[in-house]
Amino acid sequence: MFKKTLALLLVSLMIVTLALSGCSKPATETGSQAGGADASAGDVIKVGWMGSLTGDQAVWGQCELDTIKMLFEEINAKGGVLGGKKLEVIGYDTKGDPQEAVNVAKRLTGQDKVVAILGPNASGSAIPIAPVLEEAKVPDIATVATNPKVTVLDGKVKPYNFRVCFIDPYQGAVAAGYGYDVLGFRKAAILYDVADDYSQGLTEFFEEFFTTKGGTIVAKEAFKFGDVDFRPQLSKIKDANPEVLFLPVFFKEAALIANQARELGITAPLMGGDGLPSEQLFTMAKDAVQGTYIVNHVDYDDPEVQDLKSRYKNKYGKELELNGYLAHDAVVLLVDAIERAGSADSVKITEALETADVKGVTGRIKIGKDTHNPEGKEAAIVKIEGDKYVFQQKYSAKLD
Amino acid sequence: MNILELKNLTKTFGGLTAVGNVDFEVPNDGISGLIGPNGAGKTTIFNLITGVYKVTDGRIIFKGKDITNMDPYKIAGSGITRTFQNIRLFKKLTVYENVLTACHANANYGLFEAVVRTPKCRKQEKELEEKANDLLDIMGLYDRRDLIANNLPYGLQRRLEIARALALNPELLLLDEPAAGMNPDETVQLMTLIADIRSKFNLSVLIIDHHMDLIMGICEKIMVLNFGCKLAEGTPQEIQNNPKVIEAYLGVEG
Amino acid sequence: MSQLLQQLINGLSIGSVYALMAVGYSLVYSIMNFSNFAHGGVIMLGAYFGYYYLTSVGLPFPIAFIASALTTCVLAVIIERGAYKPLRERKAPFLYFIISAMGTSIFLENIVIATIGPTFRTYPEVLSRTPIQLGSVSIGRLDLAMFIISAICLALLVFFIDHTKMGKAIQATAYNIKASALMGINTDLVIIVVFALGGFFAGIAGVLFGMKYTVYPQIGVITNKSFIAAVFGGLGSLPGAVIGSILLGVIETITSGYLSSQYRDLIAFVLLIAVLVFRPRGLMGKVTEDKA
Amino acid sequence: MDLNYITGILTLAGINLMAVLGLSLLTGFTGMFSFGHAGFMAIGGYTSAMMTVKFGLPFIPALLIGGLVAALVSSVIGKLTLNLKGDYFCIATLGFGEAIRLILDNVQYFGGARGWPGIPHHTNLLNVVIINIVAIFILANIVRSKHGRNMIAVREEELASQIVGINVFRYKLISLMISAAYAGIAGGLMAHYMTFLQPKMFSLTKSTELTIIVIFGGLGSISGSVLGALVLTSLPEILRAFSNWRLVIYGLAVVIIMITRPSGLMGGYELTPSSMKTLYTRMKNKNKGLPNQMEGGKTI
Repeated sequence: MFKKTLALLLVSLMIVTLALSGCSKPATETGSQAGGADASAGDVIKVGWMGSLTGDQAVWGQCELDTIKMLFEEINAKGGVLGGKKLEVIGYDTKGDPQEAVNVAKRLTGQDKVVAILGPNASGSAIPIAPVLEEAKVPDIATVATNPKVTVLDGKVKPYNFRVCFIDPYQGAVAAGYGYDVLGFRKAAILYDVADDYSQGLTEFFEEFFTTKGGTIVAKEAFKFGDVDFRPQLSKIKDANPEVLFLPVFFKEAALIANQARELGITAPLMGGDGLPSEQLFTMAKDAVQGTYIVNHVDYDDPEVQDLKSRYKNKYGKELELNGYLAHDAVVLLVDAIERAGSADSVKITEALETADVKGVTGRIKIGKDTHNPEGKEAAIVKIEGDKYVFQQKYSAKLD
Repeated sequence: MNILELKNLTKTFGGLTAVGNVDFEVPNDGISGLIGPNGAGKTTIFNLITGVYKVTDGRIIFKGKDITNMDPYKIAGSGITRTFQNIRLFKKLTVYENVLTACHANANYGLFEAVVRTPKCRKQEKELEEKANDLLDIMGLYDRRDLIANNLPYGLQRRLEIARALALNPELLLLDEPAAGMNPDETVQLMTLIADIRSKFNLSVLIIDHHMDLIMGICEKIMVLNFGCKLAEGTPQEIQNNPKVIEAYLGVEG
Repeated sequence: MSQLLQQLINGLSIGSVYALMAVGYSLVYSIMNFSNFAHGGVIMLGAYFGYYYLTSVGLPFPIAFIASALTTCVLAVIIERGAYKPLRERKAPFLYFIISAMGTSIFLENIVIATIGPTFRTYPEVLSRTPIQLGSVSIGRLDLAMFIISAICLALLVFFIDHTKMGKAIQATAYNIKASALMGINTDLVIIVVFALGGFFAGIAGVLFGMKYTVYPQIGVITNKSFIAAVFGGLGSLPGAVIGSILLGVIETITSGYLSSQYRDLIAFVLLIAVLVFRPRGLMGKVTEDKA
Repeated sequence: MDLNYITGILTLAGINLMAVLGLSLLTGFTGMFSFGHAGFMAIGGYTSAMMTVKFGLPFIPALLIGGLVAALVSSVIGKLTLNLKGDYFCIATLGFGEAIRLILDNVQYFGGARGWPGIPHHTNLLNVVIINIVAIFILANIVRSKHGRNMIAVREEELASQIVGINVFRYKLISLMISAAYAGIAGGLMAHYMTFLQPKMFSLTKSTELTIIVIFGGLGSISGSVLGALVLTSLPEILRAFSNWRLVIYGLAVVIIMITRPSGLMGGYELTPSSMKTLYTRMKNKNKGLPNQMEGGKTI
């Protein structure tokens, strides 16, 4: 019996290996090539990208990839990096699934031999790829993965994980601080997604900072990813009569919640994090989200981002989504690191990233050595008025 | 001495009485028959005896022990097996596998012993295989042992079902219309087979059938059911001469 | 008190969405004895058809509504012909039907993602979002409309099944498909009609769902809920599907409103198990003793 | 082809295989359909991670404890729901899987929905292969014992099984418990491969995927399950280039398999050296008439 099964396993192993190697060729061809198609292999620097191209956050994933493609084309057109080398992005879908993310990381580092990875935009995908990066010694710059554990675990910084966005505790502190100190809210309600990591993280830190400041959480209700009807929770929240409804969720749920909240007669303003800003929010619930405060990474009216916005719109005919700005900054950070490293060697790039200090569209990005986070980055508070995200002020909070 | 006693057996479905207050004894080592028009409740009685249906009222005594409403597999384990009117084989298994599976009660090795294949397990498996082959031999199915059960001709499927029942070493065998769909020749063969089995395996048999020549030919005791109630009971001779039976049953069907 | 009333209204409204979806599961189950998981995919497509008929084609709402229901009607029949009929002809066990249904459902969801894309679509506003206020209780106009449309559709369905020849044939086939075939009922036709009906309801459910919430490829998550509702009420029973759906809607609402919104689904699930343990065939499922 | 990448995929295929083997016993041999096996994987994964991280237990005992706990939970679920028929049992398992996920989302001890990073990396191709070989060995011995035959009988015809004295409920329960234990061990392997656990990883999609692999490989065939797990885990990787279209192809493939070759890849046959020999001789003597059955083969 033992022999039989062993033989069987060997046969199957062979089949799969054959199948895999047989199909390896077309896969590399599909890596989306940005410009420099005629460049010979030695002159191309391959950069990986991963993120969700399916599921709820696909809009953002697609925008990140498109932004990177656009920027690489522009850089290549201006003569590339390191005195003439072209940049090429190879992007794969993680479907927002941690297991897929690990596969993609293995594929990018092992098969496609990229020098660095940009993305992913979900913490759940960014966390499990750390061992893969360490083994391959390839750095990753996450775009909007805001869980602290993406770069730091048990007090130790992960050597190959970096990011360009601020983290959940910071975002929670900003939301709580701005809501309590600036807007004067004392009673807040929270409606969050119990099955979502981002939502749980933000809820925890908002609650913590808001109550330490002296505010009360009058209602804390949950829903589960996939739900579309929130009236049971909202009816309860309505009874608690909050001054503000904090929504640490993504735009689809936020839009549905806003509509249903207004239907039930909740008039309190809404407040949310970086999951909210999207063009889709307006198409789905323009009237209901008026007056909503959002803790954002970027001020959309900042003169410095107008150029990027219009370049993107000209090329793709769509508005640039939030993730595009962060993808842009990730590219800036990476290109700077490559130039300073003076080589396309992934270990040298990693070393250069540790001392990076660049100016992006979302603010100054100075990578902290012990955290690999951009330090002291200010949040931009925006408020929805009409179909615009109107900039209120830059706001920073202290974390203790 | 009776192997099986039905005492005041009643089964109702909703408001409908399928079997009402039936008393009947199946004698040890005998062949008994159960006849009656369609819908008289014959198969229901089989289902009650084998635990497929729950009894509404009354008791079933097997070898002096009350088996009323026991789980079907326990009743089977205690020594009653049956065949089905509409044949219920393990259709997609082979003839051999059908019988081998049913032999399971003859081995008592546990799951863990099966995993590591202890000598006891190997020995018992060998015995099961022998027993299955013997049974197939007796039932004349040996040369078709590797056929898929569903591909057997109808008559042989009935034989296989009996073989499978015998694998449990039953003391009481219930046959539900074993001759259905058989021609007179086959019916005669079946009669001898049933008689053979009875003597070879030393068991009691209870048969439901519509073939009067079969029932009258081999049964020592017959019960007639009509509308769920016992109409008559006795030897074939007595039944044939019973005016109530002639009127209600034989008279109608000829 | 007013909260309780509001929650009951919320529950009824959620329940009526489930009901429209659950009916499709039950119809098919009553005839074919398997859960047609492709139904969720058909509902999702119904929502998309409705959206495109309204926006790209520019049909007026009632026509777009009927048109998308008819489209899903055809689609459901095509699915039956393609994915189930070959199995039926081979008398495959129910497991294969379920797998085939799951395959179809994966296919439908992903073909939409691959072609139309995963972004949400929002229906143009057909009914005003301002609710009707009754004291402190508010009722959405759309909810009211949905409730009425669901009730009318279900009433029509019941009428069809009880009072037409085809309806009687469906009942007979549900009771015993083999015997019905022997009695001269064209069971193949009955199956087509049942799938067409299921598809029709899927279209209606899809459009209403899309109007009320939004359209996206993963609507199936909600249709799973309606499937649970159908089981709750007893698969194969139309009144069961409706009652199960309303009950599930109300239970979910009351749970989130008064017990715990974090554990809502867990509580609903425990309740479901409890019902099944005491009534293994759901609240109103067909009771059959295995005939030996 | 990069070795690291292939090793990664094969390890993952092996982890899936472990869960599939268990499900193969339940679905392929006992004829019960589960939508909740991702839930058992989750229980096994979180339990074994707890053992290694919080109690410092070695890897293998931690895995076994994970499997054991999954089996115990399954026995409770089984006792309540195994008497339910077909679809009702399905829905109970579906609800169970979702319930487990919901609980894990809420339990902050395990990191809740945000997941649990920092689980030690223990799973590699070698130990996955060894564990799978042991698992196949155990499964094959069960299947060809009287216990395995009883399970097959239950799959074929429940009433007839009762009548030949098989305790249907008991065998369903045993089958469920073994399959849950396998899934639990698979979950443990997963935890120590990803070094990260998140309730999201054990979704309904995961359960469906496992069932599809069993069907694809062939109900009632262990070697089919092995092939199915290897092919279907690597197929999405091969198709990665088509990104959006791969699940379309996947869904379509499932339907096509059901309507053209419902018995799956292996169609209930086992791929063993002796069955291959039979096949070879059969091809050699084409005129001799086809034997109906290959050695050790079961047909569905």
